[in-house]
Amino acid sequence: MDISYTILIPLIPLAVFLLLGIFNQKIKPAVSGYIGVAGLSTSAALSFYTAYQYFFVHGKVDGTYQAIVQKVTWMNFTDTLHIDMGVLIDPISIMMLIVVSIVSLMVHIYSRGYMKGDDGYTRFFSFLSLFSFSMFGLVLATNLFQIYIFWELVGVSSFLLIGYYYTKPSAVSAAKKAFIVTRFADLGFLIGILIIGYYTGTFDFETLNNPEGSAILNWASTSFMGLSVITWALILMFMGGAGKSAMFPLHIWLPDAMEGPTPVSALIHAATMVVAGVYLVARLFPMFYFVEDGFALNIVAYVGAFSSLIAAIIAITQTDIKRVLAFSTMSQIGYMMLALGVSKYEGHDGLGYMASMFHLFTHAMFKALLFLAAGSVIHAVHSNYLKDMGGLRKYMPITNITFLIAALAIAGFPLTSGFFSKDEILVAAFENNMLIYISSVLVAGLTAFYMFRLYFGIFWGKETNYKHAPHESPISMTFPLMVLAFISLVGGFIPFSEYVSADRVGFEMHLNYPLAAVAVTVGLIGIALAWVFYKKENNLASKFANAFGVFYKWTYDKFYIDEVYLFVTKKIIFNLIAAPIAWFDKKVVDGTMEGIGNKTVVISKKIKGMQSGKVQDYALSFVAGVVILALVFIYLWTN
Amino acid sequence: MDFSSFLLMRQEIILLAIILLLLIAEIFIPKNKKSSIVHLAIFLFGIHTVVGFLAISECSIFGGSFQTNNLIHFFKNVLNIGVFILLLQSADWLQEKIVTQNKGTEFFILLFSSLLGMYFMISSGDFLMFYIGLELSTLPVAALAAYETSKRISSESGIKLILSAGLASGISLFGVSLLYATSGSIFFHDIIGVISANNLTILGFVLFFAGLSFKISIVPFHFWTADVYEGAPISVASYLSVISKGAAVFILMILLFTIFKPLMHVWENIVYVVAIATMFIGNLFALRQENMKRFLAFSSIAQAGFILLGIISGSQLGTTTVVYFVMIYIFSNLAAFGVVQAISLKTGKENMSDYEGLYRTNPNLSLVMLLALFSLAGIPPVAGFFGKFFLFTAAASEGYYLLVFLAVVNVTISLYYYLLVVRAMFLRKGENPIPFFKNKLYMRLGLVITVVGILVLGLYSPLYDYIYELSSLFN
Amino acid sequence: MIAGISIYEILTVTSILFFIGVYGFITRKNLISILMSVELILNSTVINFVIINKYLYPDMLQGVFFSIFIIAVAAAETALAIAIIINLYRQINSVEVKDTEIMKY
Amino acid sequence: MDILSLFVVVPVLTILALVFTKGLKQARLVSMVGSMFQLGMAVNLVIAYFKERAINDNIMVFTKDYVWFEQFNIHYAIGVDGISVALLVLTSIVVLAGVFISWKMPDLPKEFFISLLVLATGVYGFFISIDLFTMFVFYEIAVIPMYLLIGIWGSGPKEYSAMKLTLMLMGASAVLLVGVLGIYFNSNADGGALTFNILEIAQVNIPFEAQKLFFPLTFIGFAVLGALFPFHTWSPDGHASAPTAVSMLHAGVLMKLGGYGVFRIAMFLLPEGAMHWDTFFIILAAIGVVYGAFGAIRQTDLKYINAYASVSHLGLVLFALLTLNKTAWNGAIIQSLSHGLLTAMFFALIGMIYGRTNTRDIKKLGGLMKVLPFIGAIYVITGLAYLGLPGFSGFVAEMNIFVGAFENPSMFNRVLTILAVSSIVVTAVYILRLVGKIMMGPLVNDDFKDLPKATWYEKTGILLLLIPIIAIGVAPLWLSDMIMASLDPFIKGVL
Repeated sequence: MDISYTILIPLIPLAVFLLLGIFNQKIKPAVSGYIGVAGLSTSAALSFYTAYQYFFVHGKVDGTYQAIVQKVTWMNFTDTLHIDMGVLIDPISIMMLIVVSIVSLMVHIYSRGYMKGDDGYTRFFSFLSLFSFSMFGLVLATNLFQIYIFWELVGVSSFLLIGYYYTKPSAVSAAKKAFIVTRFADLGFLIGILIIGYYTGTFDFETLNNPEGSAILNWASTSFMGLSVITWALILMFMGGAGKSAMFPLHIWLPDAMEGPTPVSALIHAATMVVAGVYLVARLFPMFYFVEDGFALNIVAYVGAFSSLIAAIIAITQTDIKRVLAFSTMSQIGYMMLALGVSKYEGHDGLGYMASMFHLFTHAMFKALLFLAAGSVIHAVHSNYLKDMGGLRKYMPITNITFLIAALAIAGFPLTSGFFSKDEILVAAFENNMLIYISSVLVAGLTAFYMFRLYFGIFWGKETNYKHAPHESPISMTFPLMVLAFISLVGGFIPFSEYVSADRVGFEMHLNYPLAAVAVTVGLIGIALAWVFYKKENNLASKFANAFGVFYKWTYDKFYIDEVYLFVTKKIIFNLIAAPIAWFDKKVVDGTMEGIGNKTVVISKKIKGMQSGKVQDYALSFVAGVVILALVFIYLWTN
Repeated sequence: MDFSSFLLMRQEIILLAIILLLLIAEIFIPKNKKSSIVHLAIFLFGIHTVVGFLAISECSIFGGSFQTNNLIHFFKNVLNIGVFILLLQSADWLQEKIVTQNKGTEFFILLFSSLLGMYFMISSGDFLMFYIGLELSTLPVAALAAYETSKRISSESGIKLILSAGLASGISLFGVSLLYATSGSIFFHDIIGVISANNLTILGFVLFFAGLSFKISIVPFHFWTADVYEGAPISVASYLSVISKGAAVFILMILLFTIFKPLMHVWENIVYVVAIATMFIGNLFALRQENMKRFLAFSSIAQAGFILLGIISGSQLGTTTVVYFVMIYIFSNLAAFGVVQAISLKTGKENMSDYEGLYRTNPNLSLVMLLALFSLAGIPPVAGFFGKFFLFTAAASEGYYLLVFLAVVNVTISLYYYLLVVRAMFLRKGENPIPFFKNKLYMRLGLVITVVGILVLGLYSPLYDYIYELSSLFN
Repeated sequence: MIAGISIYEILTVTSILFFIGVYGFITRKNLISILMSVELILNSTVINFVIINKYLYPDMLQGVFFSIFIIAVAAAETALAIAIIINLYRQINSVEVKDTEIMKY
Repeated sequence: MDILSLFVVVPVLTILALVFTKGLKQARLVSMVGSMFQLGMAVNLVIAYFKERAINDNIMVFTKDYVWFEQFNIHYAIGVDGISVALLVLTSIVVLAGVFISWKMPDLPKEFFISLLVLATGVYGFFISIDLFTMFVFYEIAVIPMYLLIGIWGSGPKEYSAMKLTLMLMGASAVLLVGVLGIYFNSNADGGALTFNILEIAQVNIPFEAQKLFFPLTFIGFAVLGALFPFHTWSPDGHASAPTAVSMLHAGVLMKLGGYGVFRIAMFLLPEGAMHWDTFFIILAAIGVVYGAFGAIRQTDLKYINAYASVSHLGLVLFALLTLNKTAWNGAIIQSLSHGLLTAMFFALIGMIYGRTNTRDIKKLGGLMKVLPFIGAIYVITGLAYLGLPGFSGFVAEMNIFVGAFENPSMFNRVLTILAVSSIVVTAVYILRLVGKIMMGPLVNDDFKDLPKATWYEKTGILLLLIPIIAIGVAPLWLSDMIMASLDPFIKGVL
């Protein structure tokens, strides 16, 4: 099938970005909004068309979905190693295309309302387009280097968007933090790529992932510190993924990233960019699975599980609603990671893989929805903090309903999309790793609890006295909410496993009722608790908080991980490395150079006495010179 | 021998004639017309310079006491050009300061006699002729150094020069006597055959070498240089620094390459040592000089050190590079001295600090100075660079890499103090800079010639090739 | 050729003379006496030439001629030096060498 | 007049024309025309080069050879390969940009432009000559004007910096001279005549002892100009004191002579010496990379930050050269180009900011983005390009270097490579600190409220530099192929 047109999917946003970026000053805000939406909807349309073509027309050849690749050489390293630019069409890339285009489109539409009247409106849309371009490129990447290139680009667009309110110091520092932390993670990614490139001689996904390919078969041929070098490479690359996907301990940038405008949080830090890590692991899943019997994959699983747990715990205590959502995102991504981690390859054993992708899809929808709804709330009350909210349900009905739907979905309420995806994950975990299963069930409960704490806190509870009564947001903002709400409701009924699976063959998926029951009950318990605590205004919550005492404090301060980083960077890097180097440079290195010069001058001052002005001294040295020369050369150089 | 062989001494005879002519003119020109002496002298010497370029046949007359060949002849011409430029540059000074005291003619006579001495020195065929030439070239300069009889430092420099010179010539003569004792002859061509490296010969050689090094101001025989330069009139200082030094270098080289060739394994080590000492001492002293004349004095000592790098190679390459460098050095140093002279004549200022902001008032003078300094420092594309580079090449060709390394270290040091002058002229504004003034024709002509020389000599390679052919005589 | 005196004695004498001259040059306070020291050096050289000529190479008179020239030149040199010293004396009323040290370093 | 000698002749003619100009207006006009002509020639040269290369596979093309000093067998010999062509283009671009940036030169404009063009002449000559002597001559011609340029038109402790820079660089070139002579006198090892011609010497097997002795001299002689640790200290002071255009030319072009010389002379002519000293110097280079980056973190003067950044980035060039790997070499050359453009850009921007705010202290700056949107935006872009963002030249260069360096099988080099790679994080740290501090955040000083916007000539200068940066970053293939093709003879020499 000819897929050359898919190249337009990223290129259109790029064009929009250049247009808006270069003529930033010239274009009127309203116009630029429309341009952005128009561009993105074209891309979206193309994505859907591609999806249709792929899944229903051409994609499946004798039972398996083929990967369709078109690429051109971009740069040559050596005869074998080169960077290609191109598009790779296969189930997960299409799935990501759909996700990105839907959410991005929704966010574009939403932003036209949300950002109205903001100076730099045009700039905002140009950045959004830049991000969309990079994200599409990342999704369609055909090889490691291409994905790395766009990986960096999404990073920088996230930097620009977080720092969108660049006059706010907090925003600036948040942007810097996000970029530097992810950059640090990408260091691992890059080194991983270098290793892979050297040992396998290719960056190409298809070649690398081929289970019969040399890359996978020869993993044992090399070893470094007890592990295959390839495994090290995979671990390093996962480090990159963990950085982007805010896995513990590289998650610290995500909460701060909420400094960006809410639509940005919805698009980048909930739905698309943060799942790039998951996508990367999924992309290289065969390698992760086959090399060294999935050693690296286990690491993925445990990191994912731990992150999801710790994030869920922290989320309970946060009071900034966006931060709660941020931690919930982190925890959900942990879910996806662990699902990948516990997955196997063939057929139904690849359940985890499928579930992870499925959850990625549904989560993108309802988490984006949550953020956008939160945004509409913040828009109304001009505050991020729970204490400034309450009883909003009568003021903003649509937001209320949609938020509820999303909350139910994420809590895994039966028949919502979240229910299905999460159920699959739990099944996969149950079948492969008990420990992880238990923690994930626990997380499910916590999720339900903090999510409904949020819901009740915002829309029920005692209403604070608002300066000017909050009102429902304009249609441009509520429309995306409704669309996403709809998907969050029904998305679960997509026969996902037909399309997406580790070995690309597809299989029949069916609910595992006992496990589902467990999950649901836990979820309901969580919701019930939240109801008890936060439905009506009461001091149970604070009582409990005090009961937990120091542990609560820790949780509230996110276990001081930020402080640790701060210590390392400020104290260690700055004061113990950079400062000494600066000193060393000034005093020692430069000092030596100076010293040579100064010494010369000093010497010349010292010896000036030789030129005493006494003609007789001159004569003396004259004679002395003669005598010395004579003696030396008579006794040294003759016989 | 027939008297036609006297014609082979054409240059000497013409110069002598000029001297006599000036004497006569001195008698006949009335007091109020004395200034015309200057024009006359410059004119005559100009002619002499031009005539000097007429070809001359190789010869050795008076039983070999006097010999000449194309290289020597060429070098005499180089000296002529140098002296001519010198005259041009000092013309104004003579007009204003000297002629008014009615001492103009003597100046020329002394100067030319000294030049005559150098002619004889460089084309001498035996030690006697050499000695006479040496003294003839030294004594008048001592008189010239003390020429500004009203200035105390002038007399002081005169006495320092004459005493040191006396000592030096005495010592070198003692050396010559020893050489005579060992070889049984004062004729070079006799000595070449019999000389060998025994102790007495080496002693004699060292004493002789010291005497000649004194004129080139090689460490440790250099101390008179700075004081004499400072005290003497500028034209005399520049004469000492370029002409007499150049001549001495030339004859030293010839003697080393011809009669002392058998002692090469001795003198190359001597030269090695004194070269290093000379470069370092010269540079280190030049670092902190304030007075431009003293400054140039020490810089010229350092330059002598570099010249020794060419001599040490002891090959045709060495000869060529040395002659080539001396020629370039004459032009560069004369340019520098010319600027100093012009300024001190107009303002009486001779200190580096007085030069601050010179570029903004007198751009042309500063540019000449800049070129001269760059040429002395050896910065391309001006001639000095090529001169130095080839000297180093000569030394390296015999494998003296360490020596070359020390030399380039010294080049860097010297660059520092040359840049100090540049800094004063270009970088600094200066609270009371030297006001703008216009030079008279002679001075301008003198400076222009030097500038042309600095710019052309390096880039124009055939000249080098020409010298190379000439110097084949000594190998 | 002096009977009973070999060249070595005479050369010793000249050498001593030479070094006396050098020593005098370095130590005397008075410019004139310094000048005399120079003369000593030259004279030692003159004797050298004559002796060497006479004892070693009597067939040619190079040494003798040389010595004559040296004497002549020395005279000229002395005259010049004296002239300069006198001129100096006019200015500073002194012929002490210590008064000729204003230019240094 | 052949296509290459024009590169020397045209600047010289421009200088001569400048001598007769009066005042700023004429001077800048003449020099602008002159440098535009040079840029035209450079572009023309690229086209001609591709044409020529298609039919001519010598190491050097457009070679011309005129005897100069025949006794020494010194020739005025010129010729180019892909590398020198690329660097010539870079030079012409930066020079023109520099002329635009110094459009308003208040003091002694004529002299300024003359010195600038003298410098340019030296650089052009250096890149086209294939004769050691000629090369050396041009090298010094390029260095010496820095003294006047910094000393007269500089700022801060200019006399000190100028003297320091000149002495260190000329000292280095003095050391280099010994190396050159050493090479020259060993160029007859195979019984041929002594020669300065690089291509001929490359054919000679210089005895190992000589290589061992003269490689360090030659290498250091050039590498000091390439800011090799620990000989880099002239660069921060020099850059800080230099006027904008001079910093641009110096960091952008002159420092490239170092890397180029190391490559063309030291490693090409003394390969065994290179092998022998490789480990020692590669450690220095790697230290320089990290050290420069960390050094930049603590600085507060914009120009100092850039100077140290240059130490780091050019350290990467030397590092890549010393890895003795084709890909890395390719990266090194591209890095030279990219760094040249980027630093020139940075210094231009710093100059504009300084010209408006009269401070380079980042503590005193902040929130300029609001008042200077164009400069701010460009500054951010440059910063991102500098830290190796894909789509800009820096990324291409660094990736080539890293991939190439990693090809080297020795574990030791791998570790060094990873060390060098880690510098990209540190780079990100100081660049973002810079951008965050001076561009973003609230406006710290109310005097900055109405700073003049960027003028047309400033914008022109900026775009001149920005376009190639993006061009290389987006479509590197043509460039890297051009360079790759020229690398083969060197590979044969070393590996």
